[in-house]
Amino acid sequence: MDAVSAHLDGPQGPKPRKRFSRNNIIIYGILGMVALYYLLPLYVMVVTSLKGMPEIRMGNIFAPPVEITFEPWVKAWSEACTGLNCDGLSRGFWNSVQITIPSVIVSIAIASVNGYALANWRFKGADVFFAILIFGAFIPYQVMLYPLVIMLRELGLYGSLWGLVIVHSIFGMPILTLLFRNYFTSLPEELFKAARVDGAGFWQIYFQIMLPMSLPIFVVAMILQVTGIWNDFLFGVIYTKPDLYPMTVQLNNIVNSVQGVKEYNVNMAATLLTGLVPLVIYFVSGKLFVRGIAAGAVKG
Amino acid sequence: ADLEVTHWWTSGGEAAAVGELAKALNERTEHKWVDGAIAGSGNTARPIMISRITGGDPMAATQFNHGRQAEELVEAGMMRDLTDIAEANKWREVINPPALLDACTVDGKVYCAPLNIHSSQWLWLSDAAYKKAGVPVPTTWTEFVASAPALKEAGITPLAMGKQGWQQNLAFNAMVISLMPTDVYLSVFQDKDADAAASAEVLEIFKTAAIARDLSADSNVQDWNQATNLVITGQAGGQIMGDWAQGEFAVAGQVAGQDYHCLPGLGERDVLLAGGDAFYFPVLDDADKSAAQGELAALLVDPDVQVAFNLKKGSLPVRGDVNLDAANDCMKKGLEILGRGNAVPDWNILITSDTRAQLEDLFVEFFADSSITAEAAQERFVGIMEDAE
Amino acid sequence: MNAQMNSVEIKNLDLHFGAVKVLQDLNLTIGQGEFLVLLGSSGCGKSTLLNCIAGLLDVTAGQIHIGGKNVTWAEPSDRGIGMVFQSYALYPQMTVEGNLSFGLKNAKVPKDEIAKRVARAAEVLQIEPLLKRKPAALSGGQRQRVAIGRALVRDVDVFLFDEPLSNLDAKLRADLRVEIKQLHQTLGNTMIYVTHDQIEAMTLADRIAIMKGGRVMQLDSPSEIYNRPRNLYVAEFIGSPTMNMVDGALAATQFSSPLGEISVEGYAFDGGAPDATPAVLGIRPEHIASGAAAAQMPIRLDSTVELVEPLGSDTLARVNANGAPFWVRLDGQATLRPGDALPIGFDPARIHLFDKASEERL
Amino acid sequence: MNAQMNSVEIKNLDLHFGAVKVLQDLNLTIGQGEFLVLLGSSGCGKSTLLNCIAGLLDVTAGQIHIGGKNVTWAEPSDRGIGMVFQSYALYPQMTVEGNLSFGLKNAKVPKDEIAKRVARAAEVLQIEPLLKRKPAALSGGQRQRVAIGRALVRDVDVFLFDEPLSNLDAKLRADLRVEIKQLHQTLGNTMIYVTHDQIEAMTLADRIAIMKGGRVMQLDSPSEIYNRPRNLYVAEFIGSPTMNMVDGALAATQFSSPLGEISVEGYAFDGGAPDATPAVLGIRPEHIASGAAAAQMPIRLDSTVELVEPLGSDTLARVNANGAPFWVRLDGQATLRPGDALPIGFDPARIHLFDKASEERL
Amino acid sequence: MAASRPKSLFRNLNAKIAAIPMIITALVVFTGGTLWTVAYSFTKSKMLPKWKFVGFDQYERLWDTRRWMVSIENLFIYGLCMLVLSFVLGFILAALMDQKIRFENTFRTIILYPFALSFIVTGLVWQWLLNPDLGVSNVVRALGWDSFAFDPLYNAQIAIFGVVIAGLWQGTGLIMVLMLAGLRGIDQDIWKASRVDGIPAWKTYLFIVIPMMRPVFITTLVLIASGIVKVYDLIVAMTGGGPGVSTEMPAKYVYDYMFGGQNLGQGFAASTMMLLAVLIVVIPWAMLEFGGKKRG
Ligand SMILES: Nc1ncnc2c1ncn2[C@@H]1O[C@H](COP(=O)(O)OP(=O)(O)OP(=O)(O)O)[C@@H](O)[C@H]1O
Ligand SMILES: Nc1ncnc2c1ncn2[C@@H]1O[C@H](COP(=O)(O)OP(=O)(O)OP(=O)(O)O)[C@@H](O)[C@H]1O
Ligand SMILES: [Mg+2]
Ligand SMILES: [Mg+2]
Repeated sequence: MDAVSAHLDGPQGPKPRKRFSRNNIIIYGILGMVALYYLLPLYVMVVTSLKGMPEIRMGNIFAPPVEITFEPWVKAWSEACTGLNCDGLSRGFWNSVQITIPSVIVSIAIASVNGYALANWRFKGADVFFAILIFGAFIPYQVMLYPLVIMLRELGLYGSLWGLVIVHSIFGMPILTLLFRNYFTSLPEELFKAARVDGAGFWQIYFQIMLPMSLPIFVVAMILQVTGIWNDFLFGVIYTKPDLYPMTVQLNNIVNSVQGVKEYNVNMAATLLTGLVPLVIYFVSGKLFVRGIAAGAVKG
Repeated sequence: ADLEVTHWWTSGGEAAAVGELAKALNERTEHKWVDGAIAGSGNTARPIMISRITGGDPMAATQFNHGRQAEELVEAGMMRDLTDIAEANKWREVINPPALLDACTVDGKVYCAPLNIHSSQWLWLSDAAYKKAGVPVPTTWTEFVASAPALKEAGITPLAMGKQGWQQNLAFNAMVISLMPTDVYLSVFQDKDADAAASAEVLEIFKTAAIARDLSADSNVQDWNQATNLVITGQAGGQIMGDWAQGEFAVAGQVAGQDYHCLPGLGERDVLLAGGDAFYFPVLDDADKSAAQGELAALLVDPDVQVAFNLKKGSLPVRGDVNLDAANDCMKKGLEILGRGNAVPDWNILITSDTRAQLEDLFVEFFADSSITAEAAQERFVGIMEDAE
Repeated sequence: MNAQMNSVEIKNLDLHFGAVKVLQDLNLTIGQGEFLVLLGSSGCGKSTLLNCIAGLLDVTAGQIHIGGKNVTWAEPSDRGIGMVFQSYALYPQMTVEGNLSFGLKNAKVPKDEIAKRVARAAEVLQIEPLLKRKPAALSGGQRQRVAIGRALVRDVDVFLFDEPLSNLDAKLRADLRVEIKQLHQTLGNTMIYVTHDQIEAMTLADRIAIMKGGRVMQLDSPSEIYNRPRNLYVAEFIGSPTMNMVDGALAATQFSSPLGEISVEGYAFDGGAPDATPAVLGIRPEHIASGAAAAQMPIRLDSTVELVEPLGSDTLARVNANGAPFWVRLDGQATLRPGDALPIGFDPARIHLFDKASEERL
Repeated sequence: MNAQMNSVEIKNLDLHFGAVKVLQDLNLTIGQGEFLVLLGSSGCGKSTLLNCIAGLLDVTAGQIHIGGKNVTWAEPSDRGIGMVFQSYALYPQMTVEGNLSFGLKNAKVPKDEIAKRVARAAEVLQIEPLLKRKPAALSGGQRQRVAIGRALVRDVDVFLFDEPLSNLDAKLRADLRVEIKQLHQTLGNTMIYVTHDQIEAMTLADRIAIMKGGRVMQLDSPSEIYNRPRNLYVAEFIGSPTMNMVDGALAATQFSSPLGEISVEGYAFDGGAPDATPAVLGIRPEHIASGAAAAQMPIRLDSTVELVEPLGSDTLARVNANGAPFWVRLDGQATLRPGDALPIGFDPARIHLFDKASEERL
Repeated sequence: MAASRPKSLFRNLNAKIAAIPMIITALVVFTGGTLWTVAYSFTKSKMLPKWKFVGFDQYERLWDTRRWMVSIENLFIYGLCMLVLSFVLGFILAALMDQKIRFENTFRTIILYPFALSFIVTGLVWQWLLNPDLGVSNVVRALGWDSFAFDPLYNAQIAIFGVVIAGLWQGTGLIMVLMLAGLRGIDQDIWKASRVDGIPAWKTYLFIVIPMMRPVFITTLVLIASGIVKVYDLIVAMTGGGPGVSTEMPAKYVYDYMFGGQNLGQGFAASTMMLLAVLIVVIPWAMLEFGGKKRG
């Protein structure tokens, strides 16, 4: 046999691949164009926010800034006025933080326990509740505004931070519960059984067995909720009062209250500032997000 | 006490005017103004206010337009009765036109403090634009229409109009009040007389609106102040807008009669609608705050505050007895008309928000779609007015 | 098997999933210290039965007694059982020690007692060096030992195993099989062991319960099941290669079939030879003598070789006798080729006869 | 095996996944119509090799020839191969017919030709009644047949099977094994078959390639592999239960170990008896005679029974001879109990000797 | 000694307790709120809900209203475009990503990041980009192509497609990620089998892989569809419903009449119609997905 191996004619080794094969050109071409379409708005926002007003009026929106100025950012952050308050977005930022953190925690806590109960402790009627919940995902928020005002009023929670937390938990519940339920269903059932034989109860299994195994889906839920709650305008403004108004309200105020000429640069800076938190989260944890989605959303 | 006041006055001139109110409250009483501005139109802000009130977490005072917007809240007993304040400050006597106070009165009790008068039937004209086109600044709507071709030739948009529904609605409103005989107006909007709605006079208005639709076809802006800005910079010939547009001219440093001209009642008739903003005061449990509410209400109608506020806001004061020397040309023109008593009630006072919303939809559609004829639009107008309450 | 000593008793057990009746009127009594294997093809309800015993599934009807107590409604952890799963089901985020002690901590066992029991289990299973590792860092066999250890520390009377070895490769399986056998001898617990591997069943079991469609087809010692299968299903299920079957008719001790008339004199009838009935004759490949040895057998047939499968240790041949195919097990050194003539023969004492209609052993 | 007739030839094949060298300098020549089985433990590179032959993986170095053509760079569909996967990989939403014909339609084979080939494959595999069904409505065995059919219709020279039976239960596996064997005899194609089931390998193969760590350890006929394993790995890998091994030292024909001095006179050394070397003696359980038969054997030992595993058809016993454990295969009827004394013996002709250091057969 | 059968209420008690928030949400908020809304849609409620029963008046008016009809039509157009385009684009992008490309992470992040931004922001940016005097159109004209006109937001006929452009920009990323996860879940042997069969990649996707991705498609469908029905912010930020009423949506109609028009009854009637439409879609789906099969 070794005699054969002495010399080899014809093709051998890996098949040569052209770097610029037709396929690659098509794939990267399309992806490049798509990337352009997705990046263009971001680019325009960033560029505009760094220009002065005269430059904006003169040039086109895609031109890079001739003179970079951070004044619009400063203005958007700390000077822009809404009504009488001229402290820009800064106040709203802390409000948003204050709203987002408890809302995200509570809504995920509730939804994950729901998902776990639905996946592992199926009780009678659970499916019905779940179906209603999924149906709830389709209800336009406007429809629920009024009934919720009444309910919160009756609970005495209207206008408080906790009222808003409850509202966010309610509206986050359908999709999150679906995600968690699917994820927990995909975990080996035998683990759950083993823990029951070991005498662990509902909460012990949840905290000691399930929770440590659920990082990806928690990341997904966290990302979805942070984005959703941070970007929320309607609930933030309806279920709280001015000293708790989230950043988006300030953004709306800045963008919608114009004085003569629209200050596009300030608007863009404000927009970017508002989107910064969710954007950073996406850029940082994109990979985990995809993994979590694969684990939680795909299995039906 | 801290008094939280919600309103939707966030544009430049508006905010400055609110600042006067706040200053007055903070300086002249020991109470503190907590500002709750929500940008956007009343449509954004109103549901928030209503939710707050019905949700049991009311603010101390809130802006509403005059008229029937707060009617049900009053009926539900959620609004503070201001009769004591009104009587103590003789509102009945000082407030002019009296219709404003009537609008605040339900079953003989006063529930709101009128703050200003807005009249929306103004045509604002750019001197620069007309100079460029080489035609004289028009003095009536008819002249304005006649001069439009010259403007177009000079590359100037004859009529600036933002694409938001309420602006188109306002323009239509201005035509109705300025071009329609008062008796027809009253029988249409006050008596909801369907025959009047179907009359030739009304059709005429729709035809005029169709002309305005053509003249504004090239104006690609959204917000009212952007449209005003077109006039200020001479890119457009004119704009139909309320008296608050004056604030924008002022902020831009322009002088009435010199850089711009204003035609109340579109220059056709000396009639203005008397509408405006009023503050309502939700019932509060806290007695301190309740008292403070009274003080704020009294303050709003106070002569000095009225002057300071309305100068900034570009609107008219609600009392005839104040000194308005500082007022500019346009404002004086308006005051004069009001002083002559040539005011009819705003339709916001006459029709419900619901009807108004329907009418807005109609006008918005009409303005956006040149294929809708005046006749077709009138037919739908009649339909809406038949159902109106 | 003294009734007083019964460890697990299952009475009239029914279990339905919706409309699907997975277990039907199942009765089973398992003695103290017995090693019972549940054997059956996939989907026959073995795991379901085990889960019922463990309390992980709510029974539809019937009772379950463990150690003399009715535990039908008791919690899994209160039944005195330990369970070992096919996929090990180790808690991935805990160390081996954590896995072993989790159940004890839940039961609020004192610390030093936990340490003692974990140490003992680790010793018995020889996993002391692994105690600080996480399951991901263990080999398949080690994981399986930890899984057994988890049941072990709980000091329970009854061990339940659900196909504990089927994820392992053949060699390891053989090793662990021996270990489990020794563990049983050491501990003396009752063990219920689910598998569908015959070798496991035959070597481990004191008794085997062969299940089919939610019913127990036969419950007997391995040798009884091998030598006297109660019905056609069990006969075909047990043994590899499968028992050869010939359809025919039985009249007294004469079995007539395509093979010709065969006298089954010497066959131990269950009840007594029936008068006349359609019947099936079965004979295991390893009980067929061939070549010279065939001549010694009471029943002799001529056949031709069709297919030869040399396995090394043995050789399997499929032969054709009067049109009926027979698998025959021959010596590993046998050199046969398709087409060769091969005389075969067997002893009526080694055959099995079944009623064609009821499929029961005659 | 004529060089001109070689069907598949693999020359100096290397395959690396990044830094992991999965296949290393692998050479393999497979004759026309041969049935080659690749056997090896999990992860040894069997599937990888198969994928290289199929063109589903790019080789790192070396060449692959099929039917005399160098196909190293050819597309899978142009190599004249058909492949059957462990998970069947049927197209779930197509009917059986669709599954069979999809590739042909794609190759623009004329309609009537497609129909003919599908009909023939269906006939060969006896799946005619299933043609209109979808895979979900088929049993495991039926699915496997369809998967084979998909390769069959392509009229290829070489069939590649990647553990095609390992998802099936034992009985079905045995049946399909026979069918594949017959299919091979009918079609006469070259077949390369991956498995880690010894029985499959032994019964199906013309030759077996035993792989370990990306290398071929031995390539020989089944009987050669069973009777003359080239090295320790192959010796231990083949045979169930595993070969018994005793460490010792060999000097000429004397093997000294804890068992005592044993003369291996009669053993067929590969090269000739070495002078003196540490060595390992192997003897298969089935080649150990016991009881009375042991007395006839050249080598005799006394032992005590430690463990008995009755399998029905056979009985396995672990005995202890001078401290060395031996597995012995006995008759199924044997009645032994732990503690019994059992004389055992074997023939030097049946033993295997390996160099301790190189692990090569002596 | 023999434990008696526990009351069924107390079995899984902890699970039931833990599920209380869900049960309350499902029953009180979603069901209760929905029923309340439906009930009050038969009344003449104006600013505040009042029990003045008027039968089907609100519905008659609703279906007589041009704006509502336009809204429904728009929802249909928008929904169809979004469904089809986000499915197609999302899938194509996912398929491209699945080609073992370099910089996969970068591309994926680029495509996904808009999902982090609110509809308000999305609407504003695209309103701006599509503004003929400022945006793309202006730039192209400045490059010398004078007659170029791309001003979807100012043309009533196509304004809704302008909204679709922005909606796709925001939402396709998530769809792509879902599809990608689905693609990665497909048995690799299927790919191998199709390569051996000589089936080109596009055909494998079309005839084999796509039909296998049903579960992913269903999750995706729920996500997209629930987003479509609720679309509101985007419209408000981008067009305000204009020009004219050409981009009005049912959710906006509901909002405008409940709060702007202060006609709760009308708003409730409109929302009831929306809920009805949702029910017609969701119920068969729910029965398919959750009714038949149990966990196993
Ligand atoms: N949750 C369930 N819902 C409906 N049917 C089920 C459920 N669990 C199991 N089954 C059905 O019950 C039957 C018995 O299942 P079980 O798991 O007990 O089989 P098994 O004998 O353990 O099989 P295997 O050897 O494959 O593990 C099967 O037909 C299965 O389809
Ligand atoms: N894509 C890959 N990247 C890196 N390593 C791989 C890849 N595919 C396989 N391997 C490694 O290559 C080795 C051989 O894998 P292969 O699948 O060929 O084994 P096998 O012999 O078929 O095993 P099995 O019997 O389990 O199927 C394994 O160690 C595996 O971890
Ligand atoms: Mg099972
Ligand atoms: Mg493999």
